[in-house]
Amino acid sequence: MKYIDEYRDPDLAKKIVADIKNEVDPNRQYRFMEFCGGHTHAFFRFGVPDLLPDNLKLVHGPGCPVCVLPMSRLDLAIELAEKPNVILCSYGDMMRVPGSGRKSLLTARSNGADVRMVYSALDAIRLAQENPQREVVFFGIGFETTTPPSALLLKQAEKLGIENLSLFCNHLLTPSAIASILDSPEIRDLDRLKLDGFLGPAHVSTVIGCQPFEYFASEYQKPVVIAGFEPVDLLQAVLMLVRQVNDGRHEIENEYARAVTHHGNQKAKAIVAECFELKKTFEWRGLGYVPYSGLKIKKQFSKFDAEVKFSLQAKEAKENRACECPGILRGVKEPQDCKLFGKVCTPDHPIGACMVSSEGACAAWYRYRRNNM
Amino acid sequence: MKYIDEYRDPDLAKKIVADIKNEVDPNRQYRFMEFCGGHTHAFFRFGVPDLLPDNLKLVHGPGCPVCVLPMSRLDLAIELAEKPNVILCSYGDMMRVPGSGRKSLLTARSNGADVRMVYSALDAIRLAQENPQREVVFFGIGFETTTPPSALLLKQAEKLGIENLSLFCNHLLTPSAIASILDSPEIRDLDRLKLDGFLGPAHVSTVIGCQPFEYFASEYQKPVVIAGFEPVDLLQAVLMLVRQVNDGRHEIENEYARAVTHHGNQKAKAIVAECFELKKTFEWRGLGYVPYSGLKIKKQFSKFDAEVKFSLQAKEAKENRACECPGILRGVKEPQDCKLFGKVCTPDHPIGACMVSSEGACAAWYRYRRNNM
Amino acid sequence: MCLAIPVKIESLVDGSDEMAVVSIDGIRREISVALIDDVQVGDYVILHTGYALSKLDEAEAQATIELMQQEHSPLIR
Amino acid sequence: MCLAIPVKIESLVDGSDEMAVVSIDGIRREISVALIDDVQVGDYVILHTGYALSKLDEAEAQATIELMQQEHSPLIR
Amino acid sequence: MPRDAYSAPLNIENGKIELIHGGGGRAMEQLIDQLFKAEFIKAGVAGNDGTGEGPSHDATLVTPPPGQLAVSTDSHVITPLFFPGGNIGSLAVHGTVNDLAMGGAKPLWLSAGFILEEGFPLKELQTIVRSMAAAAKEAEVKIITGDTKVVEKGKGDGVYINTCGIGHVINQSKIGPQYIQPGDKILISGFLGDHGVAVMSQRENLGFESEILSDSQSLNGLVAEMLEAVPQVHCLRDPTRGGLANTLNELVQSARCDVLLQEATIPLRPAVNGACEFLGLDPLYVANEGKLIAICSAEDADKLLQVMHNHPKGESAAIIGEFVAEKSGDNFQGYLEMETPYGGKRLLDWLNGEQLPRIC
Amino acid sequence: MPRDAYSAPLNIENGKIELIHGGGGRAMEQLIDQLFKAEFIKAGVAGNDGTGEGPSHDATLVTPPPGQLAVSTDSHVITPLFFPGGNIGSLAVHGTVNDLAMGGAKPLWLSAGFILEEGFPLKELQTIVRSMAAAAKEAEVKIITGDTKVVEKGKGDGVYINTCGIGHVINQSKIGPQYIQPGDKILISGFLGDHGVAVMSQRENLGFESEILSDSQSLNGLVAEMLEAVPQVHCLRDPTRGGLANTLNELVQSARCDVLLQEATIPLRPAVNGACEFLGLDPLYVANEGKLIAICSAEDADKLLQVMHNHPKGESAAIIGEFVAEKSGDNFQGYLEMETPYGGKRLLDWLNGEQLPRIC
Ligand code: SF4
Ligand code: SF4
Ligand SMILES: [Mg+2]
Ligand SMILES: [Mg+2]
Ligand SMILES: [Mg+2]
Ligand SMILES: [Mg+2]
Ligand SMILES: [Mg+2]
Ligand SMILES: [Mg+2]
Ligand SMILES: [Mg+2]
Ligand SMILES: [Mg+2]
Ligand SMILES: [Mg+2]
Ligand SMILES: [Mg+2]
Repeated sequence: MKYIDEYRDPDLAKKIVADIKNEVDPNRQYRFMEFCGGHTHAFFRFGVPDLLPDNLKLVHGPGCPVCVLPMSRLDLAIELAEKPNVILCSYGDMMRVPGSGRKSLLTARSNGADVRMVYSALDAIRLAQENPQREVVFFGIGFETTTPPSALLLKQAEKLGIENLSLFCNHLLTPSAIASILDSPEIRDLDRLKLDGFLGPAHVSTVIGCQPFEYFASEYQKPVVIAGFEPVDLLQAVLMLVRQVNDGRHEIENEYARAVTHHGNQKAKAIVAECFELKKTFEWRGLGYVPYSGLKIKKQFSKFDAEVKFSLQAKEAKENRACECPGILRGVKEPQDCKLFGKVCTPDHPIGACMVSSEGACAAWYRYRRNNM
Repeated sequence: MKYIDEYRDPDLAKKIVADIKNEVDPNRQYRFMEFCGGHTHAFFRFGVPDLLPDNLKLVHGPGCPVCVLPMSRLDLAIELAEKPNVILCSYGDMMRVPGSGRKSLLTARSNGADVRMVYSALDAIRLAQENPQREVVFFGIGFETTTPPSALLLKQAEKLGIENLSLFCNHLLTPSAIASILDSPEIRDLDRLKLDGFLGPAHVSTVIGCQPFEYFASEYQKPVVIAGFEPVDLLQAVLMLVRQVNDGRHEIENEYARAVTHHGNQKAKAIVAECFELKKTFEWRGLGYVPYSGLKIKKQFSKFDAEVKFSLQAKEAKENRACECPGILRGVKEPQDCKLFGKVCTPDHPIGACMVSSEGACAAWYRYRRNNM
Repeated sequence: MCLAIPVKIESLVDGSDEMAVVSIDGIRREISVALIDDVQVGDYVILHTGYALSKLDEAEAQATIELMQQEHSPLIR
Repeated sequence: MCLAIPVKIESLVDGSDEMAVVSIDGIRREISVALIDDVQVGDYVILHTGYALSKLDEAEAQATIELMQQEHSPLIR
Repeated sequence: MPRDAYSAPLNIENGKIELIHGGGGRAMEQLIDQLFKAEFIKAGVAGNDGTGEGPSHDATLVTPPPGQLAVSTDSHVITPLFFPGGNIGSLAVHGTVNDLAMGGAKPLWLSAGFILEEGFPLKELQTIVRSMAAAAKEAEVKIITGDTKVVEKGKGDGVYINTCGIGHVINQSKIGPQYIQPGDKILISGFLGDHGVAVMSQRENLGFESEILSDSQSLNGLVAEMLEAVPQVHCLRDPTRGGLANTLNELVQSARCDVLLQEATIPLRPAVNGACEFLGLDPLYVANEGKLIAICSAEDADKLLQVMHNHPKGESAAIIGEFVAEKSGDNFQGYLEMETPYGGKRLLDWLNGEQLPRIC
Repeated sequence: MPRDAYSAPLNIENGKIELIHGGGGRAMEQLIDQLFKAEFIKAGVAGNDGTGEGPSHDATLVTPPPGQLAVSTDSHVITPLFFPGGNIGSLAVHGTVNDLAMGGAKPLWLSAGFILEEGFPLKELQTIVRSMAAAAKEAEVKIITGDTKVVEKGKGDGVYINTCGIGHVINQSKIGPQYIQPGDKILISGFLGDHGVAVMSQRENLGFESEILSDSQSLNGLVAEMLEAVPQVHCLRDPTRGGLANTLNELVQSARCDVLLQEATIPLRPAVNGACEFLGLDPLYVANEGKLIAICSAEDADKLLQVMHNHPKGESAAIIGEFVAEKSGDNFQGYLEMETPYGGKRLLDWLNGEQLPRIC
């Protein structure tokens, strides 16, 4: 796989590991947060934690859209799916996530709801065309990567006059969430938790570019390195963070320059801006309400807005009180701090946000490293 | 089974057989037509042909609504069933009957059409209520017995305001068909075929009474005996016909007086008259067009008329030219006269009208007596 | 044509003047009696495709059978 | 989050300015290139949920790897 | 797998089958362990005789007694799944046990392959599995290997069960249609049509009430006693799909010899007759799941009938007809004929497709 | 039944399955005779060795060689029915043949239970049956008994096939998870993931093009050679549903011993890797239908690998890991761990339900 295999080269990876070990200051701790669940997953998948020095610690952030989607929104999706005439299209990731009463899209389907797993928003358009007598709803979730496809879906529906297609919009903004974490008391209060830098998301940045992360580097004085997902990328980005810390710098650096530019994908950003606008506030599972962190469909596309079309009203949903996700998502707690971990809460039977997707910190620990806890 | 078992008493049956044998004039032939396919079937089922004297012959008439429904009407039913939103309800008898291109409702269903076998017109009403988003069409076929239930279905749909229910009306009139047979040249011309009397239909007569058959007795000078379906009924009616012939009488007699009155069921007749009117002509499979032999839905119920609702237009359908059904249905030929019988044409693979229902003469011969041909 | 059998009215369905439960040898089913008048529990009716087409005249049925039993000569005279 | 991989543009779909066929190690699939401009056959793009999110800068990719190969010290110095 | 690894307990009371239960992972193992194996072990019908291997291994090892084995399979698909007198679980055991018994074999082992539809209630599945276990226990067979698949909602009908059975052929009897002789008598072990009518009574669009129970039951015990008394029985067959008429038509063709039945001798319950009159069906074509047809020489017939009468599963047995004394020659067509109580005759043809209720 | 009794010829070119084909009447006999039996007889895989009885009798008689038998069943449900490298027919033979081979047995006989959906094209059914016949021929097994059921449109998925197999255990080898020892080596017979990827490539909503063919194939020939060379193999298992990871997790639990794999040694085709990257899947969880895992002592490993390399179905075999030298004690959890090429380790957990394509 060209442009993948090179970045999986074990020899190169081992050299970078050696440099990291060489360059870390043994007299201090390094704590880097990977915002992105993809990074969390990749770290574990390639066995990276075993390779890092003991005084360098990766802290997992809230960057998994499946994990942070609040239960009440998932409940609405299930409510939609259960309407007799609706076909609900969802990415595979959401199928097993439990909402209220442990009901998931899969259990709804087993009770007769018409839920289709799709690989792409394109499939939703095809389904709508193939089922003119049904109402097709696309369950749009995700960060800045899945948002442009959802925007194109709206534009396509309008252009082709597809009346029976709508979008249930749950798109989130990465930078707002990072800001919210950095603004949380535990982080602001440096006594309680120290973060020494951030690995910035790779694919989100292909769309929004490096530029939005400059603010964190300057305002919060933390180094940020945009990093790819392959082991060489991850290790190189960690090394770049170590060097910034050692040098006392707090800059935005781009390890993933092969796909990420300063301004990102202007065309995609314009399409998104044309279709969506900021919501005043949006709830993140585990983090609570984060101002200006979510998108809604603009008025001009409201006939394709499933929330309008089906007059959806969110109901309150209760999280398990023993779940430590709020702390874990902010990087102030770890999966092993949760009493439910691996006992009541497992990937087969997730209780909290961090266990529901394979990118969640609890799921990653359970699957890949529970023997090391 | 009270009021059945008594009429199946083998001893009594054997006594009547003895009387028939005793009373027939050995010097003449007796040819009685049972108009009704139910009689044909019952004769075979109980082994009656073996019991009768050699000079007494039963001639099978056209009295099976499944057999005589023209292919073009069945094709329309299949066309209806194939409409994506239609649920077509049919009595079990029609399911296997082949229309043009050997397509039946069952093969249409195996190709995805939604065809439901029902036991009663009541089931169609239930289906319409249970499937408000679908169009339910009841495939109404039959003589005077199934017509009142179809009429009630129209009235019920109107009363309950069931908008998604309609009737595809194929109801036929027994007396017109008998008249048409008697008017056919082969019968009128006494040299070519002689009929010495008729067994009149039992259950049709529960509705229309004996009265309509008086005309045949007087106009055509043929004895008519309304007969039940049990072996004792059948034999007794045959004996009554023999006696009329022997006496030179041509009266209407009622062997089935326990359920048939002179005027029939006035209430049922009134409901039918309220809902249906005569068609100028109706095609009978095997007999051709018979004037005033079929019913259509009255204007006031036209919103429940599937032919109106779905703008049905019959197309021509071709019968196999070698099929001898036209002659068999008029009583001038017998199944063994047909070259296709038992070779190309069998109950598993019927070609003509007389093989499609178990009440058809060819089917009855094939199933019950082909070893005696 | 037109399969039909005599069945006994077991009960009239509450709240409906059109439905009744009928039986034959322990088999019970709900049918419509909308096509006939004055149905009483214990009556026999002729059932066809879920509808009673007519009442069965029990006296007549009894008489017919008895008449036939008497009338017909013994098998060997 | 956001699984995405570099794939090669094999061909542009006739009659559409938005669809292209891409490949990776013999696997081919049709994707949308509506979110990026000036796609050429032979380009590498970053594919996510059936959409190309950006082009891959091959020169940059090559340079990055070479730089890393040079920069990093041998395992045992 | 260790019990405590199931963090999501199997919710038998309210749970439903999900795709995960057929996915080959923990949830499937759990379903097998806690439902299938648990019930089969409780009833003493799990695994094989020695090794303790249960249904979840790739292959189970067994040691058969010396001699011939009989093998038979049937997939069970039935609507509705539950009917008066049984359910698809008991039926899946009886069906295959009886086919083995009809081969003159003592049934020893069954496999069980489940195709479950997404959304099927676990509680109902438990009832089905318990019925299987009870039926296997009564028939003295073990369920030695199994398989569980889950299909998407709308691609199944709740539960389909395939069973494949292995039996040991009793004293090398020659039992099969090829051993039928002209003049042989035909015996039936009891009332006909109970199963088919019990099932039809539950179909929503036909629905009627009755006290008729399916006759679904294992016949291997009865067969063992019959073969002990009359080892030279010529043929055994259970008249399932297509009923007596269809099964005898098959035998007419295999034996190349016509049959004449006596209608008056065929055991039929009044209620079955009544239900068939309701629906326009012929009870001789209605399915049975606990009856057998036995064919033996005229000399053996009374003795065999006596043995059947002495067994609770054969107490209403009757001699209902015979293979006609002369075999037809080259021009053999194969007729199953029946003399009616009135002295006339008629053929019983092959079933023409499924029996559909008729109006005329 | 006599051929001329079928007045409606079986229209294989354009005909479709109708309910009548499962009704037990003439049409069913015709389908069995003219399609199933015809193809099995043509390929020489029908019936048993002596009596000539085919699939349509109640039970088929066979005489096994003395010793132990292995029995295994699987129902095959797969979407789509046809995939590059095979179809449900060949798969249904390979699946059960392989399960028997994994029990250390030489497969002898199969049953075949078909659940057909109304409307399924006869032409496609013929293709499937021909593939079954060819697969049975190649694997040298006979199809000795069968069953045909037809379910209403919308209650199936075209075709489901259950096979149950009986095999003869080769020289009483002790093969099974209970014989696994700490320190044993783990061998895999070839590239992983081909079957699952080939099937997924055909799914409408995922559809991609590739040259990957399913590895669906029978492994009994390979196993015979392996057992001849190394009769003391400890365990064999085919990593089907849930792939390598799930199968090894099962073995970890059965053997009560942890495993350590070496990721770099696991044979994976680039195209399979590419497809998995496309879909966000892990190839170690993807199904295989023609691969086996063998477990043997460290001393035997090289010899066994050599034998596998010499067989066309094992030429890409590799030693991929081992059961760790120390068995855990009372507190055994059971870990399947893997060392990555970078020197770190991670667990491979049980498959969590079906593998669903992911976006994140
Ligand atoms: S283990 Fe489960 S309950 Fe505990 S913090 Fe993680 S997700 Fe929440
Ligand atoms: S045998 Fe068939 S083709 Fe011939 S007359 Fe009868 S129905 Fe017509
Ligand atoms: Mg298994
Ligand atoms: Mg069988
Ligand atoms: Mg059977
Ligand atoms: Mg299995
Ligand atoms: Mg049988
Ligand atoms: Mg059979
Ligand atoms: Mg198996
Ligand atoms: Mg298997
Ligand atoms: Mg296996
Ligand atoms: Mg069978």
